[in-house]
Order: sequence, then structure tokens, then C-alpha cells
Amino acid sequence: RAQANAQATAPAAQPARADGRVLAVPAARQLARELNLDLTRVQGSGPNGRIRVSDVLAHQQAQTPAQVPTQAQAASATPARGQ
Amino acid sequence: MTTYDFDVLVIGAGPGGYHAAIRAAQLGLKVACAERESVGGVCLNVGCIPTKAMLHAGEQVAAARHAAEFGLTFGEQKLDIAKLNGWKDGIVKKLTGGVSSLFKANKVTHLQGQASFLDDHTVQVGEKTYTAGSIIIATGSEPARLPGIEVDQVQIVDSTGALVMPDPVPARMLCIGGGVIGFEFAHVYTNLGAQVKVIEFAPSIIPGADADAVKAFQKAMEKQGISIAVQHKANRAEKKADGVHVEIENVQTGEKKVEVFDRVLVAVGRRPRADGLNAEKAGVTVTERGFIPADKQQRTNAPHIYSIGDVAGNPMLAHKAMKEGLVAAEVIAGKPAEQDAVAIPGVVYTSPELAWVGLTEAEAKEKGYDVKTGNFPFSASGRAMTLQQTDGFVKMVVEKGTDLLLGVHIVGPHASDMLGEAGLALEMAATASDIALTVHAHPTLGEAVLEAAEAVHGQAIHIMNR
Amino acid sequence: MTTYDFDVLVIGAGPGGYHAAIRAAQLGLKVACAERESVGGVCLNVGCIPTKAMLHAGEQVAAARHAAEFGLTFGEQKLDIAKLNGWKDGIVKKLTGGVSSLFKANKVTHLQGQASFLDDHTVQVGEKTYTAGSIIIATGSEPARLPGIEVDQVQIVDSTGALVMPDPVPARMLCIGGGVIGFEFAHVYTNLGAQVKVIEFAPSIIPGADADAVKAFQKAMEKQGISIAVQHKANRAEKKADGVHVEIENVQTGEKKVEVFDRVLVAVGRRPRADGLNAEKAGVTVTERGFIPADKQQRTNAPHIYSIGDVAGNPMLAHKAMKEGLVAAEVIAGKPAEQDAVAIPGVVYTSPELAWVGLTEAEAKEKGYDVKTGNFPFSASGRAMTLQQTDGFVKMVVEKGTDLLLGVHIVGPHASDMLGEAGLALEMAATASDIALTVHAHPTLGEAVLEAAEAVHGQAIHIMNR
Ligand SMILES: Cc1cc2nc3c(=O)[nH]c(=O)nc-3n(C[C@H](O)[C@H](O)[C@H](O)COP(=O)(O)OP(=O)(O)OC[C@H]3O[C@@H](n4cnc5c(N)ncnc54)[C@H](O)[C@@H]3O)c2cc1C
Ligand SMILES: Cc1cc2nc3c(=O)[nH]c(=O)nc-3n(C[C@H](O)[C@H](O)[C@H](O)COP(=O)(O)OP(=O)(O)OC[C@H]3O[C@@H](n4cnc5c(N)ncnc54)[C@H](O)[C@@H]3O)c2cc1C
Repeated sequence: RAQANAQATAPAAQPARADGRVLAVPAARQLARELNLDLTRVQGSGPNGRIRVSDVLAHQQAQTPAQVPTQAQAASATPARGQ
Repeated sequence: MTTYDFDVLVIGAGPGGYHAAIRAAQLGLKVACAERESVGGVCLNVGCIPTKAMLHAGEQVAAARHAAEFGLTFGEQKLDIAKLNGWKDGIVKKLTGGVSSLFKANKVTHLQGQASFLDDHTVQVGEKTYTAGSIIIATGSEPARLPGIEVDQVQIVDSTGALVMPDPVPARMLCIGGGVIGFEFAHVYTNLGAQVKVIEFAPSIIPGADADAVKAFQKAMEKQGISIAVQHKANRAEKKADGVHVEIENVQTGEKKVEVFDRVLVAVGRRPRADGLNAEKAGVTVTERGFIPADKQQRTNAPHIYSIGDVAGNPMLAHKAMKEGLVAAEVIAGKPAEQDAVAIPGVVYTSPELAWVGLTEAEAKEKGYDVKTGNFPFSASGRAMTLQQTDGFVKMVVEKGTDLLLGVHIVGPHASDMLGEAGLALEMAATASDIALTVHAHPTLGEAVLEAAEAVHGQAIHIMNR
Repeated sequence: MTTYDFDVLVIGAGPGGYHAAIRAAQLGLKVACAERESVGGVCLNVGCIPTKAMLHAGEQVAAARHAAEFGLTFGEQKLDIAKLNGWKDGIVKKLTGGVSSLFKANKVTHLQGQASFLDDHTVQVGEKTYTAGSIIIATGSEPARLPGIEVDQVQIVDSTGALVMPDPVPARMLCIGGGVIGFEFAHVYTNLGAQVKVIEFAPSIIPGADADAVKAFQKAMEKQGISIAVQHKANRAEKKADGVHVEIENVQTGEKKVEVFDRVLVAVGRRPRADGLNAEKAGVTVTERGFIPADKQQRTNAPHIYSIGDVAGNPMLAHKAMKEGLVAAEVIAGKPAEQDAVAIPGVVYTSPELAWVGLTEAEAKEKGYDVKTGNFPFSASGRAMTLQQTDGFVKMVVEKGTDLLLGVHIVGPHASDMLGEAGLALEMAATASDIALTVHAHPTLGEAVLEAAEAVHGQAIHIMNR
């Protein structure tokens, strides 16, 4: 039961695709390389688990909870935009 | 339970109306569409399509002239005006015939005649009366009039009259109104040999477009021989033996001058069209200016009556009407559709084209964004050179910090084709980096979009970055 | 600490090399670029650019003919071949001059001469010797030869010879090889008046493109008068008084026939070019076929030596070379760049164009995807009608279930312009719905992309869905 719970709160990253491709937008792929993160472990928030920049930042923040949030991390949530 | 003649009755078979009708039918609803004139509305009959046909013809005349640059010259050139008008009409017929066929194939009942509400579920079309569970108002818009200048559709025309090219092509033409429609006609008539003047009341032509783009566009139009006067208005027009005498006023200095033209186009905007609709009998709110406003599901104040397209509000553009038509149909069919477009693109189909989607630099700043921009000129594009069309540029408006794309503004060859990428990028919340990291085929005009994105980061390859 | 003459030395100033050099300089590195011929490489000098110039000229000849459809006719048409060749050369000069200026402005040292390795940090260029911390090999490719058929660049030409149009235009032309280059030249020569035959050894023309797209493309080319024979090969060519006698063999039946042509183009592929480079002195692996393979950071087996562009592997396309050039430069500058493109687009710049990006239907199935497709023909596009170009369609290949876009295949007007949207969509992992929900301007060719996406869901508006 505890296991199921953990899975629900930390869902598995996207399932492996026929051609092994990880679905992520170009900027997210770039950022993952910059942060030295394994994209296959990042949970994407888009359709089909598509990974956006904010997902990579959120993943990084989850990896390093003890650290003071950096500027980049602070921007990880999607704030309401000026309008 | 009440049964209605139709699940959905659409009033008006313009792009908004016919998209709504077909989508509703695709979703299994019983649909009728009332139209008092010809299916296809303004767009297919006297708007988007015939203007583009005329523009293409005009551009081919210009292209033949430019061909001399690479050694291709022609003997005497002849333009059979009757054939030109007929060719254009043929395209219109093909497309409107296509919509009729699609109605049949999708089992949409086409009701010919003027529609008006009897109550909120009952509509009279011609002599007959129909009931419907949901009703979509898609009655469109018509040319705004200008006091003192009476349209006769021969010497003084609106956009509909301007579509019939006279033989011979008028030597001197005045376009009153420097918006999209004014410039498309100015361009056609110029290419076919007229001396064209455009006057615009506002301080700038093409309202809504980015200031830098407008500047480049204006320069290109002037280079082609179109004379442009902003902050000028036409007070009155008088038909005389030698042409139409128009009093033109400089609204800044108050100076007035009379000039003579062979044809005068009034293109000062469009107004919503809800005449004879008797919307009040259905309890539907019509604004003072004649619009029938709708929410994001395209519902009017009466929740089972929808309003879409030009009559629903600005911008008065066919693709906005289409989107709203699909949304209304899907909402009626119980789908969670919403008109949630991030941006509605705009295009002037001249050569170069002016095309944009999203926020202008000024709008972005007004909205409080911290903005950076990137520009790439077509003069540095190999593909543009081979197409002999190097005027213009791509300008990208991006939020600093997040790199989020806010708007794309293009003056140049095939600019409207490049809106595909720009529009998708905006809807996908793409960043300039997403575009810059995407491989663009070489040599294509789209590389200018890529390079403008690189320029945002000071990393364009084919220009020196600021 | 060793100091080198340069941080980076790039060998070859083609699109791969000059992109690498400029980006490395932008990132603050001290850069040299060695080139033995002319900056710009194959692409600018004898590839992408001059072919597109010739194609444009040919298309203008065809357009002038089609103008009769809307009433525009011309007297006798003359093509000044010398001027045509000169115009094309002028564009090439402008672009190669541009690259030289960009080198200067970015402080890239241009070294003129043949480069060869002396050791893994030392390169001889002409008479001089230079050391560099990192070296990028960007030596490109050259036309493959065909045994029995000797290129003289007059009667029997490769792509470089074919770029010089003879006066008069040859009456009978043979293109050996039905790939992209073969068809681009076939199209140019056809439009300028030649009777062109294309023979292809494989069972299908344009290898790599989607089968449906190839079929439509072939039909369009044949409609324009190009005769196409697949599964045929040329065995030998003999120059005689009345032309070049070519023995053509049907590889299925073994039947042989001799045909006579005024010009023969050999366009049977390209091979990597690493001659005289002495890569072995740097310990760099060269494959049997002559390629210098690289990893995703463009590193060869020697970690400070990079390989990019045609010499690094297929597909031999300029935009692939450019991307790899940028990646190599960024990696050297310590950035985490990677050649991670989801797909490299391909284009045949004929009219209609054939353009694609991503997986073909067959490739997708091979890879194990459960596939659905959507098609939309340009014959149902208003914009295409106004442009007088209604041949072709947009085909979308999508994964069932996830709706993920896998590939887009376009035959039609301005197809290459529409790759912008298609390419970005693939990189962004967009679904067909993402495209279908995005407002596309009306009337544009891009609406066909939208409608193909709708067709995937059985919801295109302007065609009946299956
Ligand atoms: C010259 C010109 C060029 C244009 N070019 C472009 C362009 O390139 N791109 C673009 O996006 N937009 C263009 N537009 C604008 C475009 O035509 C409109 O935005 C579009 O037609 C609006 O569609 P709609 O469905 O709202 O209404 P409409 O197209 O106006 O159609 C409304 C229909 O309803 C019918 N109708 C009205 N009242 C009733 C009634 N009571 N009963 C029965 N039938 C009724 C009318 O007869 C009409 O057919 C152009 C407009 C003009 C004038
Ligand atoms: C007719 C034709 C049309 C084409 N059209 C297109 C098209 O439309 N789109 C497209 O994407 N691709 C097209 N291509 C392919 C494109 O030209 C190549 O993919 C591209 O040029 C490869 O770039 P590169 O930088 O790898 O090498 P190249 O462009 O081949 O450049 C290599 C350079 O290195 C120099 N060099 C080689 N060895 C040495 C040495 N040892 N020392 C010094 N210098 C050296 C050469 O002189 C050359 O300038 C076309 C090719 C041809 C032939």
C-alpha cells in the first residue's frame, strides 16, 4: 500500500517508446544537458509525458531539496503571465 | 420533451457558418444552414479568395518584368481583363460549389433565404419557419460607409466593386483607408498599371501590426510606386467628366486639396451585419455598434444561441470565424471546446507580404513584459536571393528571462507560409531556443525564422549581431 | 601548458565549416578556417544555391506560360543564357563574399590552401603549419563517378557542369540518377525547353521519401513532360557527331537500348571527401567508404578532433552540416550541445516541391509504431488555386493512441516553407491535435497542414473524411 502511494505521488517517467525517443522540447533537452540530468527520469507534464523546461527545473528542484532555490528554480512554477 | 426541426440552425454560410455547420454534422447533429446570398460568405465570394486571385495575377505581371534581371524578356504583353475577371470568378465558383457539395455530403440542410428570429428557438427563413435546439449567428460584416462619398460600384467602389477590374485598368486610383484591404487592392492595381495613392486617417498604416514591420512594409510599397499619405482623409467626392474629384484633407494642418482619380476605393473598415435578424425577438444582446458578443464557448447572453465570426467581434478575419465556428459546433455537441487561441494571425498578401502573429513589441511592453527582440533580414537569405525577393525581415519578440516567444512579425516573400511555424510556436508556448535548436531545411525562407531566433540570443550566423 | 596557434582550426569552409568557425568565434575562441577552393563549399558555390537560382528561372518561364490561364499573354520570349548564368554566379558571389565578410567581422582567420594533418594537433595549410587545441574536419563530399561514363563537363556533366547552362539549351537531356539532384536539374532543363529523361537504378525515385509522396511527385513531373524510367541503368556513353550515345539497360529484363542525347548528367550520389587530409597522421579513423564518423558531440575517435557535415555521414545535406557545425563549436567551447535532432528535413525544390521531415509511413511501421495518417490535397485549397498550383497534398504520419506526430510529407507549392511548422512540431513532440487546434491564417497553404492534422481524426472540413 505504501508502495502504491509512493508511485502515485511520484509517477514513473514516460514509458519507453518504440524508437527509444524521450519526448521533450528542444530547450528542455538542452537544459537537461546543462544541468547534467537524465531526461528519462524527468516527469513531463505535457501530453504523452512531453517534457518542458519547467518540468526539468521541477525535477532538479526535487533532486536537491536542501539547497536554497536558485533563480532558475524559482522560475520553475508557471506563474500567471502579464496580460 | 420538445423536438425541434434541427439540433442546430446556423444563420449565415460564410467561413464561420459553414465550418460550424460541417463540424456539427460531423459530430452527429442534425444541422441546417440559412444563407440569403451565396454560400461561402464574404470570404469566398468577395473577400479573401478573389483578392488573392487578383493579387497573384498582378504579381505575375511584376514577375515577368523582374525576369529581365536573369535574362528572360518578353515581347509585347497583353492582359485580357475579361479573362482575368472570369478566371477569378471561376475560382470563386469552384470553392462555393465545393462548400455546397460538402453540405450535401455531410447532410447539412441548406436553407436559401433571409433568416430572422421569431423567438429564441424559432427562425423564419424566407417564407418558412424552423425550430432548432441551438442557433448559431454567423451573419458576418459589410463595408463601412464614408459620409460624403457615395459608392456607385463603378467609379467609386467598395471592396466588392473593386474586385471587378475595369477595362482599361484605371490610370489614377485612390484608396481611402490604409488597412489590409486598402493595400491589397493598391498592390493589385499598381501591378496592373495604375498610379495608386493610399490615404489613411490614422498616423500609421496597417493598424495592429508591429511598427518596425509597418515601416519596412511601407517602404517596400512606396518603392513599387504606391504613394502613401497618413493622417489624411477624404471629405467628399464629385463625379465630373474628367474623373472623380476628391477633396483630401491633411488632418494635422487642416490643408485641403482636390485631386482627380479614375477610380476611388472606399476601404475604411467593416461593420457587423445583423440587420433584419431580429435578434431582440430571441432576447439576444446586440451592442450599440452592432456586434453580438460571445463568451469563450461562443455563447451569447442566451445560452443556447451562439455568435461567431465578424458579427461576434474583432479581428474580422476568416480564420477567427472558422475557429469560432468549430468551437460553437463542438460546444453544442457537448465537447469541452473553447476559443482559447493564444493569438490570431494577420496577413497582407502583397509582395512582399506582411504577416504577423502574437504581440507586437509595443503591445508586449504595454502588457508589462520585459522584452528582447531578434531580427533577420531577407537580404541575407540565399533562398530569398534566388527568388528575387530580398525586401523585409523576420522580427521576433521574446520575453527576457524566460525566452518565451511572444510575437513574430514578418515582411517578406511567402511571409504567410512562415506563420505556420510562428503560430504553432506561440500555441505550444515555445521559446526562442526551441526554434533556434530546430533544424530548418536549407535553403528555405524559414531559415530566416531560425536566424531571428538566434539573433534574440546574439547568435545569428549570417548577420553581425548587435 | 601548451599554447596553440588557434583554439580551433576548421578544415573546410562549406556550410558545416563556416557555421562551426563563426559560432566558435562568437563563443570567444580563437579560430582559423582552412579552405583550398572557395568559401561556402559545395553548397554556396556549386550546390544548394546555384541550383535554386536556376530552378527559379525555369519556373518563371513556366509561370509565364501558365499566365495565359488568367488572360496574361506575351509576345516572343527570349532567354539570354549568358545573362542567366551570370545572374546565378552573381548570387553565388554575393553569398560567398558574405561569408568572407562574416569571417572578418567575427575575427575568424581564413587560411587559403589544402590542409593536411601532420599530427593530431598540427595541420599544414599550403606551405605553412599551424597548431590548434581542437580541430574540426568539414571536408564535405564530391560527386560519385560511374564506371564507363566519363565526365567531360561539356557533353557529359556532373552536378557542377550541369550548372552552366549551354547556349542553346540542349534539346535532349539524360539524367542518370533519380534522386534530389537529378530531379532538380531535370526540372530546370525541362522548363528551359529540353526533352528530359531520368533513369534510376532503384525501384523508386527519391530514395528516403514517403511512397505516396513519391507517387504524386512522379506524376507531377511526368505531367510536365519528364520521362522517368526506374530500374534502369546506363552502362556506357560514347560521344559521336550526333550526340552522346548511351547504352541504357532495363535491370529487370536485361534489355539494352542505345539512346542519343545532347547532354548527359551523372547524378548517382556523392562520396565523402577526405583525400590529401592525412587523417591517419592524427590517428583519426576513416571508414572504408571514406567517412569520418562522429558521435553526438561530433567527436571522432580522437576526442579533440571533430567531424561534421557530409564527410561525417548521411544524409548529405547542408542544414545537417550546419547543425553539426554549431554543435562541434559549442562542445569545444564547453557547452553541453548535442546533435539531438529528431529529424532532418529533405526537399526537392521543383514545382511542385517535395518536402518532408520525420518518418515515412513505411519507416514508422518498421519501427513498430501503430500508425494512422491524414491527407489533405492542395486541389481543395483556395490559396493553391489562386497560385495556380493545385498538384499534391500534405500527408501526416501519426502514432495511434498517443496522437504523436511522426512525420510530415508534402508535395505542393511552397512545400519547403511548410517544413518550418512540421519540423518544429516534431521537435516539440507535438500531437496532431496541437496542430489541429492552432489557428492557421486564411487563405494560406499552411491550412493544408492544419487540415491534414484534422484528417488524422476524421475531421477535415474541406474534404470528405474516410
Ligand atoms: C476584400 C476583402 C478581403 C479579405 N481578405 C481576408 C483574408 O485574406 N483573410 C482573412 O482572414 N479575412 C479576410 N477578409 C475578412 C473575411 O472575409 C471575413 O472575416 C469573413 O468572411 C468573416 O466570416 P463570417 O463567417 O463571420 O461572415 P461572412 O463571410 O460575412 O458571411 C456571413 C454570411 O451570412 C449571410 N447573412 C447575413 N445575414 C443573414 C441573414 N439574416 N440571413 C441569412 N443569411 C445572412 C451573408 O449573406 C453572408 O454570406 C477579407 C474581407 C474583404 C472584404
Ligand atoms: C547540386 C547540388 C545541390 C544541392 N542542394 C542542396 C540543397 O538544396 N539543400 C541541402 O541541404 N543540400 C544540398 N546539397 C548538398 C550540400 O551541398 C552539402 O550537404 C553541403 O555542402 C555539405 O556541407 P559540408 O560543409 O559538409 O561540405 P562542403 O560543402 O562539401 O564543403 C567542404 C569544403 O571543404 C573544402 N576542403 C575539402 N578538403 C579540404 C582540405 N583538405 N583542405 C582545405 N579545404 C578542403 C572544400 O573545398 C569545400 O569547400 C546539394 C549538393 C549538390 C551537389
